[in-house]
Amino acid sequence: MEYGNLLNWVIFSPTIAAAVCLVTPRVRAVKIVAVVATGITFLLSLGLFRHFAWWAHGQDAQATLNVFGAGYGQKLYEVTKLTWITLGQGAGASRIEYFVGLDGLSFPLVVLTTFITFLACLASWNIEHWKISRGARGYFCLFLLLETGMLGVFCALDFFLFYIFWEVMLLPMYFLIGVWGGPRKEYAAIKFFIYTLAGSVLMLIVLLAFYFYAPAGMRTFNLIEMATNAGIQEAYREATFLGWRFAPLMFVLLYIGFAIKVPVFPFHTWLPDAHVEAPTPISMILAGILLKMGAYGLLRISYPILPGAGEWAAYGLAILGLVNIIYGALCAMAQTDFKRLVAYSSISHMGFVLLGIAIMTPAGLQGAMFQVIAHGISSPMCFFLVGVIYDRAHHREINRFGGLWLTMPVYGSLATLGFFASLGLPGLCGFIGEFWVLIATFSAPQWWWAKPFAVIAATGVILTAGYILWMIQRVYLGKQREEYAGFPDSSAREFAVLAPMGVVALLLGILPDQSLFRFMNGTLHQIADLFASHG
Amino acid sequence: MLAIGLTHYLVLAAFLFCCGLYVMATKRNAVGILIGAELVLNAAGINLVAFSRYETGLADGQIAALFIIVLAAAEAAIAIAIFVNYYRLLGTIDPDAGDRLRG
Amino acid sequence: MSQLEVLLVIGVLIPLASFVLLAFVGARLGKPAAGWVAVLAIAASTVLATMALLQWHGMTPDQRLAAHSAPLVWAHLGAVPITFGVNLDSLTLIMFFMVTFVSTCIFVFSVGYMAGHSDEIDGVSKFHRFFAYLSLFCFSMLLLVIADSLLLLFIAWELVGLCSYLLIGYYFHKKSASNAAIKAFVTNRVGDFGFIIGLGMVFAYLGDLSLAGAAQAFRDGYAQQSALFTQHLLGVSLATWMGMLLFCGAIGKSAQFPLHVWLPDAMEGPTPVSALIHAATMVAAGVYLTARIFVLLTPEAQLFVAVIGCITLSIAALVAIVQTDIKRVLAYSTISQLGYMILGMGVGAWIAALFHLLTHAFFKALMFLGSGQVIEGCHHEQDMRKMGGLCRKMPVTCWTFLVGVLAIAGAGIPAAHFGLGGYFSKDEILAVAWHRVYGAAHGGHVGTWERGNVGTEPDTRVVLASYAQHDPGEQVVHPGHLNPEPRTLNPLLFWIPVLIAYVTPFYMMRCWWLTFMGRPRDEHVYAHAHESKLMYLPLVVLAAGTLFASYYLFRPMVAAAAPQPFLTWAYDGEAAEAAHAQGALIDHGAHRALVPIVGFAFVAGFLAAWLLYRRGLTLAERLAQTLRPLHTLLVHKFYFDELYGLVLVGGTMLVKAICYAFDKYVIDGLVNLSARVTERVSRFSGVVLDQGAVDGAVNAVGRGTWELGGLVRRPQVGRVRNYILFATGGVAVLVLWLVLA
Amino acid sequence: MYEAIAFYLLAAVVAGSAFGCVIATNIVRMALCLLGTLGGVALLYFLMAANFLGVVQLIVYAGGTLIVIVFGVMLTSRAAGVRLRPKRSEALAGTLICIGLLAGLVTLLVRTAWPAAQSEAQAYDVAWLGNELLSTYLVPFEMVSVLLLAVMIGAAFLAQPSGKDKEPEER
Repeated sequence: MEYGNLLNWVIFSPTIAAAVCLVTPRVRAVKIVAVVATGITFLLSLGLFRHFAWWAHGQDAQATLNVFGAGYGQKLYEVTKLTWITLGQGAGASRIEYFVGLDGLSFPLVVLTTFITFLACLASWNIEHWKISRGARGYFCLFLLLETGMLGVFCALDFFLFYIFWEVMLLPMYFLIGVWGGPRKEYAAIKFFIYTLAGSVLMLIVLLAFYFYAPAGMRTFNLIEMATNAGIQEAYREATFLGWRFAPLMFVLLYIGFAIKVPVFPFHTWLPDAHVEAPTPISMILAGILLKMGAYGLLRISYPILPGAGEWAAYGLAILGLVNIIYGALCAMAQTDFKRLVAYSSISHMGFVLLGIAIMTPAGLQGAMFQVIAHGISSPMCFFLVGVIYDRAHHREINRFGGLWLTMPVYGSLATLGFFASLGLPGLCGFIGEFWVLIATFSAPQWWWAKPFAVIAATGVILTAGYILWMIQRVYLGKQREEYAGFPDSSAREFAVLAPMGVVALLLGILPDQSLFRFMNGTLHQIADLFASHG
Repeated sequence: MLAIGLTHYLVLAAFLFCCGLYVMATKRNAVGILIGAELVLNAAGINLVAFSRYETGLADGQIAALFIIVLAAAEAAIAIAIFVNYYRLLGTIDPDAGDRLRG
Repeated sequence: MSQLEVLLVIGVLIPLASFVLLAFVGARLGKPAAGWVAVLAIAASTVLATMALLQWHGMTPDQRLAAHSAPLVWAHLGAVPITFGVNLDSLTLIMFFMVTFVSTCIFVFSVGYMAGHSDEIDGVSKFHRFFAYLSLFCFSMLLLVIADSLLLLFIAWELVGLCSYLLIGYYFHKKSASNAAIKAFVTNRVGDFGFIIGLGMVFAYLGDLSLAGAAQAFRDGYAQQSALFTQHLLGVSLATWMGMLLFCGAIGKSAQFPLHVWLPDAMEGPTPVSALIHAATMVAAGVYLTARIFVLLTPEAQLFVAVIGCITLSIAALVAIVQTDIKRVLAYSTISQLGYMILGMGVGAWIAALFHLLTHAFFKALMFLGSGQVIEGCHHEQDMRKMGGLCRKMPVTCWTFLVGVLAIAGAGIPAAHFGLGGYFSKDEILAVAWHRVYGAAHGGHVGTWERGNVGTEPDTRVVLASYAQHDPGEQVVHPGHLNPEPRTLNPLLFWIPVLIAYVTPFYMMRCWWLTFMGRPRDEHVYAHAHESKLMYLPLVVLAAGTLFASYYLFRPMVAAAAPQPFLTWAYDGEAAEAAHAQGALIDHGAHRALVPIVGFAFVAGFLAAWLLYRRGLTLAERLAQTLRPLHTLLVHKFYFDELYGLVLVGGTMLVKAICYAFDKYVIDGLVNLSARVTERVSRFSGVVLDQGAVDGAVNAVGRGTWELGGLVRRPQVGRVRNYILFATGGVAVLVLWLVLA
Repeated sequence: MYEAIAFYLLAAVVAGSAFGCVIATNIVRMALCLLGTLGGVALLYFLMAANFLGVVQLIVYAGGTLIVIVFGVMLTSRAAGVRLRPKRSEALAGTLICIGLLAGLVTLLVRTAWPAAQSEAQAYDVAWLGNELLSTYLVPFEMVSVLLLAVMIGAAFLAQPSGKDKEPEER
């Protein structure tokens, strides 16, 4: 473990900025503070790259070992570990800690979070022109708090702390949707809130169960400890809970908690509503980061701590992933609301993540994590693209658009880039994740069902092409319509938001290893080793 | 009777107290109520100093009295500010006029 | 990287640079300049390709082997490294040369064509975009050609698909164009679906996505009888499945049955695009893919390939007979010729199929450009029924087009060993098929040659042959497809292509005659017809290429790259000698047998077309009347579009509607229902329980309190003074109580 | 002896002016009577050897608080002249209650046997008081100063013109 303070700065500089925003007198100044703060946070998070110096490893096994350590959780960076609450007394005392740190799993997500939040903050710049533009100060304060919450979730290595950050992130989101949202914002916000809260209640149950089912003297909230301590693992494996086997039951509860966030098939209906009603930047964050927390939770908590249950549930989880892929794509095809379409496409894309995780092979984890990041880039881009025309047309009916590529050539080209990235065109980010997951699923040796599932998942490729191209045709191609003829092309600000995401999408697609894989493969292999070693 | 003791002071303070209460209860002028309150506070001050002088011999009574003086000053300042607003709002200084919250 | 590889890689990257340049500053460059930038870029690539070709030509086999360098690791899938490199062999080089050369011709043509064409849509100029897309296409296509890994090939594969999508939809203000673009992309994706699964199988069973590595693993797997060969699904071995699935990609891209429906619609794109992408290069990529994965195809998979090719070539040729749109005739003829190539692959005519690919690229590009010239000259009239007699107005176009028609018809003088490109290449395919059906069964298996001393190629992918690498006296392992036995093929796979070989000259001559000969049928069209100088230059170059380059340049290059076992099925001239030198099987009988069967097919076809159309359309219309049901069937293209529209598109639309309804009413309904129920329960507990029972009691207390409050309220007059008085009274009472106590 | 005389004199002044407050109907007169009471109480403090307290009583109370009250009277002066007599019933009830209370209190006081004084009267000097204030009673002292600050702000806030004339704080 390497101690350091940079991560704390990354997590809490948005909070400081939120406090500054509270006392900043004018709206314009508040906006500047928020943008500068998110920008600084992003730059700070770039400083984390030095630990994963990509030029030093990638090919060389020894270098990889140096960077990622010998086993799961043995090499963490920028760690802060402070006792927060002491439970019990004397030798048997266990502690709730403020324990944050970085490994290959959280690092890409932290950078993604700061990056997307920064761009979303830029995207909020025109808040004066929104229908609900009052209280810009409150908006930015909540926005910055939200960033702290999200970063905290990705960095926390103490389950309790994780839970706290999880809740911290929830409330600002509720208000951001509920106050600055569209016509049905209350419905959407409450739906989001209740769904997520239900999930976190389940997580709370598991949190307590994990604590109390550990053998006395070993009780801890430390996530790394829970995953690697043989005594705790043994106890979790053997325990029963009200006549049920402990591990599968906890796994299911935890899975539902995370599944709501991902979202997985029967728990997904909050997502289209929340997306449609949320303002554009919030949709970006929702799709780009919040959805990733579910996947992150699975990879950080469910699977390392309960690998046996993961195997037990693999079949069902893979089916859920498939349903997500196919069902999400079909639903997306049925949409006439532009934003709803993108929302359902998110469901479809996250299905690949679930499938990749469910098969529990290193390749599958790689694919899933790549898809997480790739979708974290492409879906905010798509949402912002929708937002750009919504700002101009004030509606989102796909069938009422047409010929926008002629009206707005630069925007049209960027839109094509973004949607093709989402479609999974090779050379752009969406392809790698989907391909890795498909190939990994197909070649997973331990599951009899893996091959047919890969075949079914591959049909999603066709459906995705179908609905995205159909949408592009209806919105961007065709004759120019008179009512939209006067639309200005994308402004400098809009370009500044879209172009970085486009560049990253290209970079991820062309150089997946240099831009992402080598920062996380080490940790992902360690997690896969945990699966193997549990026996 | 000639040896002045604690009781003398206390009786005087009691009288002062009762006068203050009466003033507060009957005067139909808000400032009058304030004056009554000052009387009550002075009674308390006398009591404290007397106890300090004749019983404990410590400084606590004097300190408390000192605080009472400070509080009285503060109270007066706030009260007058309130009354000025009250007057501005209702056009009168009669405390009976301010019964809007009456159930 | 070796010098050769560097040349090729730079050749690939130049068009990419041109794309980037045009994408960012193309609009500022303006109308002709943007086009010339693209031309310059592709011309530079052509020069590099020529240099590479010459260098390759002068190299010894050892030098060629040394020119290979280790591929670069791109990423890891699991723990397996995925490597990308340049697949350096003569097929790559000749394909590279063909693509750049044809592209250059077409780019030059496009500058003239697009300048004349209205490229402004609603006042927005898209001239530079056209050339940007074309450059991107060239980059992708060249990448596809040099790819040494199935994954890199797939990536380039998708990118050419993207360019095809963008260029078909170039006139996207037209609904039909954007529909065609989507159809092309989605249909290709259906093929890619199979391709991806095939890739999955390759990775799962062979553990390597590079062409050489996969082939090596395939051979090893066969030797050890791995799961790929022993496990069966639906009675077909997994190895066969793998081959068929990989071939699915080719079915999509090369517009083979049943995914051929997109190519005719793709003619919505500008004509140079049709020439470059949908005739010469991209659609041939499917054949190229099949050639590259050939070593992974089992005999059953080869049969599948052959059957698909056979069905395709016949369907397309028949439909081509009744088409009236000049570009659609060419499109169907393209599908048909692609069918020939695929058939060739299927029957083991590896060299012949690729040879046909190269010659076809030249003459089909030539004909498409000619049709573009015609369309441009006739002010966007594409209907041949309104043309006629254009020869006088555009002689160069007319005669160069005729060269193309002769080439595709396979015109040549059999005895003199002279002919145009199609004569050699198509006949060679048929000859191999003939051998597979009727050839003399003799021994002389390929099995006797040894690895390393065979051919001129470095032995990277030539691995299957070494099945037979054992001690001479041992029983030869016979996987079958290594040494395809004569008399093993169904005769239909020979006779149907032969029949279609008669149809091809007919519809091509019909097309040429209706357009250029006879009397002008539409005075208006005829009056305006004209020819553009800039645009006929490429026509002449391509016609020259068709006349001279094919046999002497393409054939040896392709032959040198052939995976060894299949040399046995190569015939004719030098290749035969080369094969002979390698101890391979030669059957001179096949070629001799073919002369009476198809040697004069082109004469018959031309004659029939001339007889039918020499007096215009009247005779043909009368014939159509007589054969009404057949004619209708052909005009509707065997109703494939209607069928797919109904079953696939309609089915998907239905399923999506059901899915969304399920989402909206069932799942969301359940969510809302649970919310409603919770609300109801709370209301029940609130209204009935709480207000009735609990609240009843509470209310009784409350009412009592209220009444009491009413009493107590009296003194509450809201006057401060009175409160003080009451408080004082209270205190007084307390004090008095103390006193009295 | 002198002490007794002084006490009775001062007690008369204090009680008399307090009673003056009770019977006065004019608010200005009440204020004047209050002055008498306050001054008397200050002198009583001197008598009880609480010199500092006496001075403070004079300065703060008689000098400060009373001025504030007089200002209040003047600011509400239009109503000041109006004689607002209490209702007879109230006056009667007040008188009865107060006399009852006074009687009760006096009885209790007199009846109680107060323990003897533990120490002789001594003149507490200011330095000693100051030390106590800033050591033992530091926290209350600080609290009081915060209170004063709050009062100052509060009074200023209350006294400012009402909301509708205010400048809008922010858009």
